[in-house]
Amino acid sequence: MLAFLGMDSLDQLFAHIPASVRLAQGLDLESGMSEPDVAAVFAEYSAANRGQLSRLTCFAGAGAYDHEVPAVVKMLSSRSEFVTAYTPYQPEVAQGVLQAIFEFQTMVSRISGLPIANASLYDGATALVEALNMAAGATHRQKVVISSGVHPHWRAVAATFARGTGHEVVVVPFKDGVNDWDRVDTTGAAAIVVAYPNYLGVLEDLSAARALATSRDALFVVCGDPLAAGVLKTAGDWGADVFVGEGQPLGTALSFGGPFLGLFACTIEQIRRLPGRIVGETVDSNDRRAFVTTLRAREQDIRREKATSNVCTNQTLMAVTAAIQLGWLGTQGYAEIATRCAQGAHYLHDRLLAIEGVTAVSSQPFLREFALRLPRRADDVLDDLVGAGILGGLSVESLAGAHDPSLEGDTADVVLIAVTERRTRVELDHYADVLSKVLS
Amino acid sequence: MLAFLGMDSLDQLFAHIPASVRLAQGLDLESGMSEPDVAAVFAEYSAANRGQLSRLTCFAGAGAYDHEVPAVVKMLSSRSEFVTAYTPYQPEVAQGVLQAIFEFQTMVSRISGLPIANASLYDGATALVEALNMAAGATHRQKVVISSGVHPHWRAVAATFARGTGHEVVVVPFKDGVNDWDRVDTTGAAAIVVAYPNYLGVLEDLSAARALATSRDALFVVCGDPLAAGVLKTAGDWGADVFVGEGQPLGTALSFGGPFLGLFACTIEQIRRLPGRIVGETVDSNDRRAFVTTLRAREQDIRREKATSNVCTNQTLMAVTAAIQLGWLGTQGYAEIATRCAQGAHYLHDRLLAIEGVTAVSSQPFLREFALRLPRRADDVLDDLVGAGILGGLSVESLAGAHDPSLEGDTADVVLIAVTERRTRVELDHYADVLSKVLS
Amino acid sequence: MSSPGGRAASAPLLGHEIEPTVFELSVPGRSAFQLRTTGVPATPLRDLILARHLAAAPVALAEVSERDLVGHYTRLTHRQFSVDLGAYPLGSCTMKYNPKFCDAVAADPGLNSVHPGAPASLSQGWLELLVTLESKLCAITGMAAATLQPAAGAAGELTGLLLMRAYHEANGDVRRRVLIPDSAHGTNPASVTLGGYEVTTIPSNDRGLVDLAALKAALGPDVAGIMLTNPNTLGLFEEEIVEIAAAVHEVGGLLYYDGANLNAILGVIRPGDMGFDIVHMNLHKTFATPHGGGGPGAGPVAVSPRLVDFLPGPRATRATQGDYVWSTPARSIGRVHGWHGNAMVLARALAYIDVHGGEGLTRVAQHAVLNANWLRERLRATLPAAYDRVCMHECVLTATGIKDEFGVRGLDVAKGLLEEGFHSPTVYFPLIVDEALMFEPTETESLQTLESLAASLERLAERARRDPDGLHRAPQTTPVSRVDEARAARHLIATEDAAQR
Amino acid sequence: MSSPGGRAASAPLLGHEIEPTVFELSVPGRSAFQLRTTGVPATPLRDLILARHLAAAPVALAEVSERDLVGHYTRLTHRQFSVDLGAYPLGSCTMKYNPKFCDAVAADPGLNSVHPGAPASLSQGWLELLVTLESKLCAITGMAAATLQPAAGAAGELTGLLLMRAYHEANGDVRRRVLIPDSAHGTNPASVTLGGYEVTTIPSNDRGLVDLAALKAALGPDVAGIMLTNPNTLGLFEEEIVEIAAAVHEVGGLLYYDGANLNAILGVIRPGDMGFDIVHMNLHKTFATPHGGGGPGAGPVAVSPRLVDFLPGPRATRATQGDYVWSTPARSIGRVHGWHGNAMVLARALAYIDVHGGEGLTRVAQHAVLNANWLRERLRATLPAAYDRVCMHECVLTATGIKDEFGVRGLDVAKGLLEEGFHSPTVYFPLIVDEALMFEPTETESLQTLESLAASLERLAERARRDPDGLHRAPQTTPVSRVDEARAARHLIATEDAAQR
Ligand SMILES: Cc1ncc(COP(=O)(O)O)c(C=O)c1O
Ligand SMILES: Cc1ncc(COP(=O)(O)O)c(C=O)c1O
Repeated sequence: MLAFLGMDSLDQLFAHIPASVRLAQGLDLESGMSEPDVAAVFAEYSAANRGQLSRLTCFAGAGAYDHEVPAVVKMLSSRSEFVTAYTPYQPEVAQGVLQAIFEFQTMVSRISGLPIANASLYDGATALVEALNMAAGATHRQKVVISSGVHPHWRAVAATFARGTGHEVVVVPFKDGVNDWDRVDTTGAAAIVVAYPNYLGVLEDLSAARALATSRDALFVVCGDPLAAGVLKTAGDWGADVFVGEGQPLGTALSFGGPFLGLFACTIEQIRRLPGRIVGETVDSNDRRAFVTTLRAREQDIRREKATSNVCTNQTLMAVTAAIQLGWLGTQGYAEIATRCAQGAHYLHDRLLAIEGVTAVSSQPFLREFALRLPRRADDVLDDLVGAGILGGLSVESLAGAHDPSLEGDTADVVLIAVTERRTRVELDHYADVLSKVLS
Repeated sequence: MLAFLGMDSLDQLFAHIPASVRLAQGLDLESGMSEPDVAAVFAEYSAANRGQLSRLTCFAGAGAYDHEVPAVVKMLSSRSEFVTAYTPYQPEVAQGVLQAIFEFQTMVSRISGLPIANASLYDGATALVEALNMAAGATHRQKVVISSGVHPHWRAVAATFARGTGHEVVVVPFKDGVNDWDRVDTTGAAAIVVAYPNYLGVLEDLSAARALATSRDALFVVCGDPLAAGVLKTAGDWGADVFVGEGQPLGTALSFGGPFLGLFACTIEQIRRLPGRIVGETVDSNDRRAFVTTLRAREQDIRREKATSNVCTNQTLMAVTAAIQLGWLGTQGYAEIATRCAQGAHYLHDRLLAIEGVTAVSSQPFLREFALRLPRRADDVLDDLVGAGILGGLSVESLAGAHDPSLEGDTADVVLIAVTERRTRVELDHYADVLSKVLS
Repeated sequence: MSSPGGRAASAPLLGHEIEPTVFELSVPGRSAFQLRTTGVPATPLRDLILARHLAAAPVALAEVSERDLVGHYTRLTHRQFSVDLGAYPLGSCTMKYNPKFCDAVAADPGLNSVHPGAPASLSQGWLELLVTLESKLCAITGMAAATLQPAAGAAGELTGLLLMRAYHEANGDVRRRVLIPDSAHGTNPASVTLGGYEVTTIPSNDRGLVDLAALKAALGPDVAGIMLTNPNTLGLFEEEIVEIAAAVHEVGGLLYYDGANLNAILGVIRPGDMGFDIVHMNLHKTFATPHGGGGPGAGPVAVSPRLVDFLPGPRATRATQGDYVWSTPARSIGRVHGWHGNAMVLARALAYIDVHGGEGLTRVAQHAVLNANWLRERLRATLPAAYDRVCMHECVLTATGIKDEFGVRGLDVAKGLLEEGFHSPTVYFPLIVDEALMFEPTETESLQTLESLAASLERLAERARRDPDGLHRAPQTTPVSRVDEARAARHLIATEDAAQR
Repeated sequence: MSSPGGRAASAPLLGHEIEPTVFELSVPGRSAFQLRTTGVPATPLRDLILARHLAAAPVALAEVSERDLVGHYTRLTHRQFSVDLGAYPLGSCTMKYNPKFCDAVAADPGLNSVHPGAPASLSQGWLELLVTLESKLCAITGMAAATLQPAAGAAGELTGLLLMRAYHEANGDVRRRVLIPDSAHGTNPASVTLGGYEVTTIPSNDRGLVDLAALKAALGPDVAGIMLTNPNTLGLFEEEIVEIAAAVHEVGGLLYYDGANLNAILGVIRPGDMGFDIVHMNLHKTFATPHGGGGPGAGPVAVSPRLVDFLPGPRATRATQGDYVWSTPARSIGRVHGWHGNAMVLARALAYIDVHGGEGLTRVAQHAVLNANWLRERLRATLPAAYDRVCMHECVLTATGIKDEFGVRGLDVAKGLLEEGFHSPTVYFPLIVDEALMFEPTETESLQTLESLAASLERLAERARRDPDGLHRAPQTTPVSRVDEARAARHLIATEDAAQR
């Protein structure tokens, strides 16, 4: 091949690169290893993760949950046509991915109760940022009012990106686990953002927030759990203009936090401001149904600095996985999972509250996750549980730092506990027994 | 659907079955469990297998070896088109499986050094039975002469099926690890059967056996290791009429012994007596290359009681896997694996022989497996090795019983040790160190 | 016809382009393999092994990169129909959908990385699994014990026949013949021959069942037994089974049940209760093992009490102290497999049985039978059943009408169905039905799929009238068009090397 | 246009039949899910949760059996092109073959079943992996430290711009503008806007490179920095990079390297050595993550020493005692991801780097560049390069000739290539080239494949002459023929429910 180019060394291909800055010695990296040798190195990383599911029973949540993912979903979503395709730029040979995304959009639309959903964003946190940008664009305002019930990491991400967009982020403190709107100034708000359930697990009546958004002419953004609509009202039912969510519970492994799946749905009114890709139905030249990415004029590759968002690569494979997982669940399974989570969470909640020194953080209803105040530092207690094979939840301190507007008083002794449909009564009882021993 | 049939209960579908023998109460089985519940039961079976590879370093062989099977081979061979297809009865929609078998046949033909190979049989042992039947058919004789170097299980299987076919099985005893032809009467033999390497790992010069077969006008059947031809002469090179082998080393997991892969190759002369399926190249009605199962008139579904064999379902998926694995290895990797096995086996052999009380069973050359005589009962020694994380091989006693013509003297203190390309020097040294401790 | 060596094809248009063979893709020097670094001294081979054993030249395999390997075999899968792609109503084959859960069970390294020669103390989980499966298979068939060694149905048949032989021989009884109905699957007579018996064929009566009178006439003291599949290969239940059993037993013969059709009777009736002495099961048909393009399968054989002592060994059994051991029955016929049978298939079967339980398995049979009858009834006007009454899990229809009227044969209909996107039914089997089309929809296909299948067949019947020549040439829209089978046999090219010659 | 509800289609003819949506396959009451038996009391929901929160009616999802689910999505994969099926020379996207080994690494439950919120003491393996990866990425780019949080290239860009902003602000420096060449990828200007800066576009000169004079003219004290990809999106190396860096640094600006094209320079030249301050990498292009139909990716950002303190947190670092901890840099811009970034993608990248080592990565770049140049040279007469000289990992060709002569546009050629079984190149990008066709063969395609690709393009050029209308209508042999994109936008149907309306 070199001869065909009239060259006699590979180096000649790079001759036009200024020699002064070219690498003389090659990269400062170890030599390559064979795949089985690298596998041995990775087996050590893997072994060093004491927190893996086969070793600890998982009660950690905060947006990442241990749900059932059946073999059939893994098998289908790992078919190499889904895995090794690019963004469907040539619809004639990409109907597989396009149709799967179309189905995903439909499902997200239904579980959010909103008519438009995009083809995915990075994760819940960055989806929230896109919602804020949409609100700012829609209202030409800069102030975004965010409930402290929104996941602390999401709030942190919003604050980071606000440095670029110039948004003023106002965080609403809590009283008894619900938003205390009166303590912040909401005039001129582009968005009123709430979480449902909030990150502490609590379900708040959203009517007040919706009314507030209406009165301020702001977009009403609901950060939601994609499994909640199995039994709860949808964001759309509560009057949301935008729904954003973390889609991990829809068939994706815990994955140490990524790749996860950013969900985004909104009203028809906002469609021209939609971030990311959207797939639409159309026909081919023989008038047969076909799918294609559409409304492309919003996107960065066409609109450049005026694009609604800079997102390009998204999380399509997770979106396809979510569609398959929701197909596996169906109407019935979707409701069943949410129901079982609620039943397990309430069972454990009641058992733990019966332990001396353990108190509730809020008196509000919850779905599958709840916060408790312990008589000692939560991280220390959690440490003690590990010995009994339990990953007992996450401390609010580890998520939100020492103080957080979502909690009156210290965060250090508050633990957040999630119960999924995979947790058995034996496991829940074991937790309660061990905790009561640990605390006594 | 029942209504369409004019019925009102599922029971009516079975009304024509004599009531006297119908099940009144249903099956005496536990109620069904959900898949995750069954998974929990199976996790217990799995945990109870102390011998799994992640727990013990494997030196066991005897036809089933711990070879490298890369992710790419597992991925390709588990594609659902290969997994969930039937026998390719409709070639127009089965070119995937047919072509993969055609490629497999070509590979088996090359590694056996014989021009014809079939689409697979159950395993090595039953492939041997088919070879005996072929020989009997070709010669119209009943006597089959089998070297005691053939795997004891294969000899046992041959003996079982000989009860039906009426073959007289003559087993050739060993002297110093090679066949002592003079001690048996080979007149009237339909087949002379040897193993190369034999089950004790030994390589015997096959010229004598070939000459014997020629002089008796018998078919010369070589039972071979499919990886041996990476460095050794092929069965064809030694003049075999038939090659049979256990194909497990070609990409199939240890699988507790099955599904494995029966390999069968032979000369053109024997093609009308070939057992099982064979795929041939042809054209479609538009003159494009196509593959199809052929010479079907030999098979049971057409020839019925006069068929060359009763085999129907074979081990196609393992054959496809073997083709992919051999594609992954290529010419170079195929030779490399065999070379590394030989190097590792000889290294360990020499280290172990240096241990006081350990002696060689044979002075003949070997490839990747060898037999040693220990100063104590081999099964007891192997037991002792387990504590150090070593599955140190298999006792000949466990394979062949207390006495076997392949060994002069007791079998109980002979251990068979296999070394594959996956065994590291550290593992080999560890074995030697532990054994010397155990024996001291 | 072959592409030049080394041509890496463009991707087929999702299945519609001829794919080079892996050898045609081969380019000298390329490879994909990667091995562990072991640190073992790389002693030259000639120092280890006598020169006379060493190959003169390396065996030439394909030389491809991992990328080309993946492209090649992935493209091949786009030229392959499978259950996962669509309905596969291939009669006698039970091409049902198998839950992916069962595949996942078989992928567990705790099961599939155990060496078959490892002592029982290291494989207690496996032995327990085998013992559990054996007892459940016995409950399903109504038998006393089973061997799990046979690797497929035919291997099970031969094993059963050897058991029959061992039993008679133990009684000092020399018997020569085994009876087989003319509708039987080809493996049955082939197995009988290998079992050392002669086949006596029993004709079917005009209801498609064993002709009881003919059977009785054929019986005698030299009859070792009879092999039956019930429902038979016409999908019809042998209603006189109790009489048949009595008659065979009366002359001292044994009854062998070909359980490939077990899907039809699970939880409804048990071979043991019908009077059978030996039953083989095709786990790959009934119990969740996908067919793998032709295998692997597993063909356990269950027997009545008087045959237990003859079963192949070693068998996993539970010792009194509670752990599991291998043991060989007193008068065992010996081994019928190199190790313990197709263990991973056995594991799948147990998982499937556990998920379904007794009622679930019964539902399997009920729906398999319901679907077959629905299809039979629905196609009454288009392709009538060879025997017009309630069938079991499959129905044999006949294309004689279409053939007589339009010259379109059953094969043409089968090939036409490929263009409709369905797999063909089994054609020309059983041999006793003219222009047979044997449909087995299985319980896993929905009513909607059956409706779609029926509509396709109606369209084909209509096309037979309108465009018989088109159907003779069908299929054309498949990855390859109708294949010249005769040429393949006439001019055998069974390897790449033969192709090159 | 939609099929009636519940119609279970026949299998497509391996990709060539319209597949119903999963909702059209839905039949009320069907389901596939199976859950653990937990023994948790099934308290009615109304006793647990206030009625005003409960849904009035369940959300309707598709109701299908596992069998239908598998059929549906398997059939969809037969309507989808992918790298595993064939060459995908889509410029700017680096659609190379990714070793399956790296996927297997990411499937290890020891990695993928770890909760991201688990304390560091329970995830030491992960932290070590992240620290190791970070240091290797720094070695590759010549930078001091990196954040692994950004989930894709664009997220990395925005992170980089926020770092730029934080740096200037920390210096009390208010700057307004970021310079971007006109050939830049669309994410660059979009990210600049989100970073709160204005875009100043720098024109390319007639060699396809940044016009140095224009650049200098645009520089000033209000310039925060410049974003460059080098090689640029024309596949050309910015030869004056040293001068560019000096000029930007002189006015106090920072240099941002868009590392999506890192595949071209691995082991040849490092962004740090060229003078860049900030680099994002597209691990999903260069380091073994398949694209997944559009994602996920990972876009780590590496920086020069003066920016390290601003990096997002928390970051995995090695504590002095030897274990790994999370820590947040002193002046961190904060989090840019909900957790730690796309961890499984990061794991794949490290595995890929470890397998290749320094020399292996250098070989990747050498062969990527060799292949692109070979293709450019080979097609010289058919589709000339927009800038005719040595290119890097991709080449931008132009179809103006064919368009002027036969009225066949670049798009038609791209669509025609689909009929040849190859994926199309990127079309009409970069915007500054007329009728651009941007080919990136990557190092993983063989010479044979490139020859086949070139031959297909020559055939298409010939067809442009012979049958321009045919090409306007291409593709026709693909699962669907040319798609009406305008209609989709005009009449938006983005969900099944909209389709129903
Ligand atoms: C009725 C019947 N008997 C026996 C067999 C043979 O089973 P196998 O193919 O597993 O050997 C089959 C299947 O092919 C069959 O349908
Ligand atoms: C040159 C260039 N820059 C930036 C990007 C954006 O990366 P991502 O798609 O990962 O956001 C891409 C890829 O799409 C690219 O090609």
